[in-house]
Amino acid sequence: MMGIVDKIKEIDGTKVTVQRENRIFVDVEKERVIGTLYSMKLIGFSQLSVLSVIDRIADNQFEIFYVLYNRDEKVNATVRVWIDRDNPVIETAEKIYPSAHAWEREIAEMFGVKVEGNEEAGKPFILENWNDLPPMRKDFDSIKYSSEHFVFRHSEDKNE
Amino acid sequence: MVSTILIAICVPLLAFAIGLTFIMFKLKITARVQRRYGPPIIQPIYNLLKLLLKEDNISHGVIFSLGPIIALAGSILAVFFIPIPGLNLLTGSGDLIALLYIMAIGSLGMALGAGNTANPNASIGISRALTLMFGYDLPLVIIVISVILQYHTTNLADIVAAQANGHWTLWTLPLSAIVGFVVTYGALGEHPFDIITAPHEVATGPMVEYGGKHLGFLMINHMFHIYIEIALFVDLFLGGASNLFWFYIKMFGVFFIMMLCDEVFLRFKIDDAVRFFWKWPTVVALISLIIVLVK
Amino acid sequence: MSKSYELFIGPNHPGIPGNFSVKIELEGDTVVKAKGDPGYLHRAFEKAMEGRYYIQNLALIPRICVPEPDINEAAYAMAVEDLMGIEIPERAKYIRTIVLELARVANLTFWMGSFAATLGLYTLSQWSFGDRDYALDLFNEICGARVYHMFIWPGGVRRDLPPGWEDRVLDYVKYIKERLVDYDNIFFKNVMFKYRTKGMAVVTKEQAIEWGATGPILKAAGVAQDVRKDDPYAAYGYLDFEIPTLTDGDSWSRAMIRRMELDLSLDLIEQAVKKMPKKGPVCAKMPNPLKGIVPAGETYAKVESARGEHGFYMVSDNTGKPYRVAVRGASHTHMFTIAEKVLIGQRLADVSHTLVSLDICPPEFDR
Amino acid sequence: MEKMTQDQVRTIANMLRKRSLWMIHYCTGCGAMELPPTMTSRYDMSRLGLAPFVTSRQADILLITGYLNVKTLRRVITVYEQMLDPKYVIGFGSCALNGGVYWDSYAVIKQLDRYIPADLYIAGCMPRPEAIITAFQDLMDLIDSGKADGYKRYKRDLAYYKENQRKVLG
Repeated sequence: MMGIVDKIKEIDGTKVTVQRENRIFVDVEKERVIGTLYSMKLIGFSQLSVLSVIDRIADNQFEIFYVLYNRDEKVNATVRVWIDRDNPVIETAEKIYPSAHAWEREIAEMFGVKVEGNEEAGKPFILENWNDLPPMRKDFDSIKYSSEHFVFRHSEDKNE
Repeated sequence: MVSTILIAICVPLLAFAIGLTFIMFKLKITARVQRRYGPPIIQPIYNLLKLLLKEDNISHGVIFSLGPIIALAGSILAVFFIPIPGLNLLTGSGDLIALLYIMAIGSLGMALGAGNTANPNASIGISRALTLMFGYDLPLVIIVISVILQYHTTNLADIVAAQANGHWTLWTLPLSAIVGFVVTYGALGEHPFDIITAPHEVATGPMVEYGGKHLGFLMINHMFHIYIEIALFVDLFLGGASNLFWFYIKMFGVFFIMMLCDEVFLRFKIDDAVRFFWKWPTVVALISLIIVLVK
Repeated sequence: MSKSYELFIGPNHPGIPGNFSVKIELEGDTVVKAKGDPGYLHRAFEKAMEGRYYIQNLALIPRICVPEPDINEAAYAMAVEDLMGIEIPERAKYIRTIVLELARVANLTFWMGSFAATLGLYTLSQWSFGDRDYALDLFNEICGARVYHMFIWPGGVRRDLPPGWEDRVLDYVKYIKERLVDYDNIFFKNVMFKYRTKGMAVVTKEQAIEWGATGPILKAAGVAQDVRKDDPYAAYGYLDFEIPTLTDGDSWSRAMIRRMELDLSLDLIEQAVKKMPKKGPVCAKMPNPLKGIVPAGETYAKVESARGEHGFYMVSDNTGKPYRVAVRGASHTHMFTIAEKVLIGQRLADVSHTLVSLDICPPEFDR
Repeated sequence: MEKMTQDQVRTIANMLRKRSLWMIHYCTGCGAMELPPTMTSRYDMSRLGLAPFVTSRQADILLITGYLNVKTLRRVITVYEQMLDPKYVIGFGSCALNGGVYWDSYAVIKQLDRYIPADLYIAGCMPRPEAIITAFQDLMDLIDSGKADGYKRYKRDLAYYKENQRKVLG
């Protein structure tokens, strides 16, 4: 257990927090994220479980996290990177983890994050004909949108 | 003359009725094997009448509408070539070979109609149907030749007569009979040969665009089809019958065995099915043919 | 002129497991390109959860994955417990284990039925859907619902078991074991089943690891990875079991792995019922749910579903509502990374059973 | 005289229709999970003459099983328009009725009958097989008495439905 933490600490520019047994958090700078992921894969974190975004609207930042799993040490590590919310650009990780491809398509659609190097990111994935703010952002108001676009049923409503 | 017209009306009706009862039993047998109660026994009649009473009909052109009718016409024509005890009509010389040709009209009619839709599922279904026909026709032709050589006639009524007193072809040519069973089974399109309609692959294949009255005609055609295939098998190998009751019982026996097989098989792929038909049934049919020639 | 043509498998097609579409490009009868088209079941779960209290979210989470809802409840509860630092009572752990394994049995029997149906054997699907229903009756008894139970919640389980329920679970296990003999005879020992699936849709060990597969796909390729063993939750740490593996990684191995997992689940239920403390609390002391404030933090909780690793990444900001919840469904990777590659080169007749053998569950990735 | 015969034909036709209802195999939402148990050996809805069918051309009933996503709505309308008259729609579960637990979701429509005419609703999340079978029996009664006329309403009020559809689908 401690061995793997030391190995992660050896990677340049990482800040490691051990939350509890088997759960490690690794904070990196935006420029180093691909390099860190690559090094993490080399030390045995071979599976990407989740890749998604947290909208830190108070700090005007996006937090992108990659939950990785090391099969030999049975350890989950989360690589976290903060990027600017006004100009959200991140480099693709699909060369390192092929499964990142679909997750990146999802964050590109749901948060409007630009993924450099992923050809399909930005194309319609889950939504169809969407022309509002990316819906998972905190400043997108779901209730307002649905009351504008759909008609709620009230008790006095009659068919036609 | 009057009796001829009467027979001309009765024979298709009788064939239709027999096919209909088989469909009824099929639903019930399937349900019981699957540990269900099953639909009411006259469910197929409801289904058929409901389809014919549909208010709308969508057509993709004349040929699309004509397809089911051609198929149905071919099937009705084929019915006249099969001797029913007491009601022989078009059983002149050479009918067995003519029958083999006429039996293909059903599939071709369906292919013609479904080919007129732009739906790729329908096209794939047709190509599968014709490929499968290609597969089972080879052993079928070989066993028919061996039966013809055995009895020195192409007349089905004579073949039936020659098998009187229990001298069934099943006993004299057992190998051909086995192949005949497999081929009939394949022609009915039950598992594992339900490749044509395979809902999980091509969404009922040729029937994908058919609804309403057209689908009703195709269902009637299917009932005739069941009758023709099984009646041919009974006439060729089980000695026909002296009266209608025994004819029906023999057909039902064959159908019942087929239904039980239907419940336990998985589906073949189309190339596997053709390979299967061209391998064992063909080899066995050839052996049977050689036995006939040597005798 | 191009030789290939496009065909939609789904959304309205029996060969697709749920409301989902795969666009395939065929050359003759062979697939040259496959592309998943999700979103038909998108309900914006993650957005909706941000706007609801932790206790209200209980009503939402089981609806993320329809065939096996209990894994969502377990993963959600574990994430909240982790953030609040709560240890759940012993008896609750065992009850969770029994419920989760029973849900797995229900899911696997359902899967068997749909898999057999894609291969053309409708008899087994009729049998197994009927037998699965008796498991739903057991759920009905503990929570009053057949499909969405909302029984496992943060702190333990919602209420104690009704008297005699354990015995009825054991009766059900016995019944399923008797029925499995018939299933084996008609399907798993069927020569044609072997013929249709052996060597089809192979995911080798290297590919499975590279593409990030989990669950039966990985086990069928020869890697014994299972959250129940590697990171024990509920009462799995107290039970004695081995993870089944096979080596071929083809469609047949995946089906056989699921068959073995069914045996394993039945065995685990028996063990858990025997070892379960007969008395004791079933829920830890929890704060008032409407004022329940979860301390700020981030955590990742994962459980083993019948399809693979199912996880919840939860971020709280010291309020009554979660700040962000990300759901990891195993099918996400299995569809968009694995199925799209594995389908290439398959015949049209094999597309449907390949998708079901990878156990694609659309609500998991649409959310 | 001629009118009377027409009425009689319609009565007989409705009697036959209600005994043979084919349901399209389209799982639009999670309520579809309770359909396999209803179809198969334990509840066996084929006792009532119901059967699942594959394509829209062959089917009589369209079940909207649960919530309806906007992306799915587009397909559902196509499927509904492809079906041949007479056709019936059952809104299945509380989500089809009023959005259910997804009342605040941006992706789920809230009222099914603004887009396609529903003949019958089943309440509950999700409705149990018993409820589904009861609903089918109710639908049969409606068909028998000629009250299941959703397809006629759709033709009559096409402009209303089309406008609502356009508003959501853009």
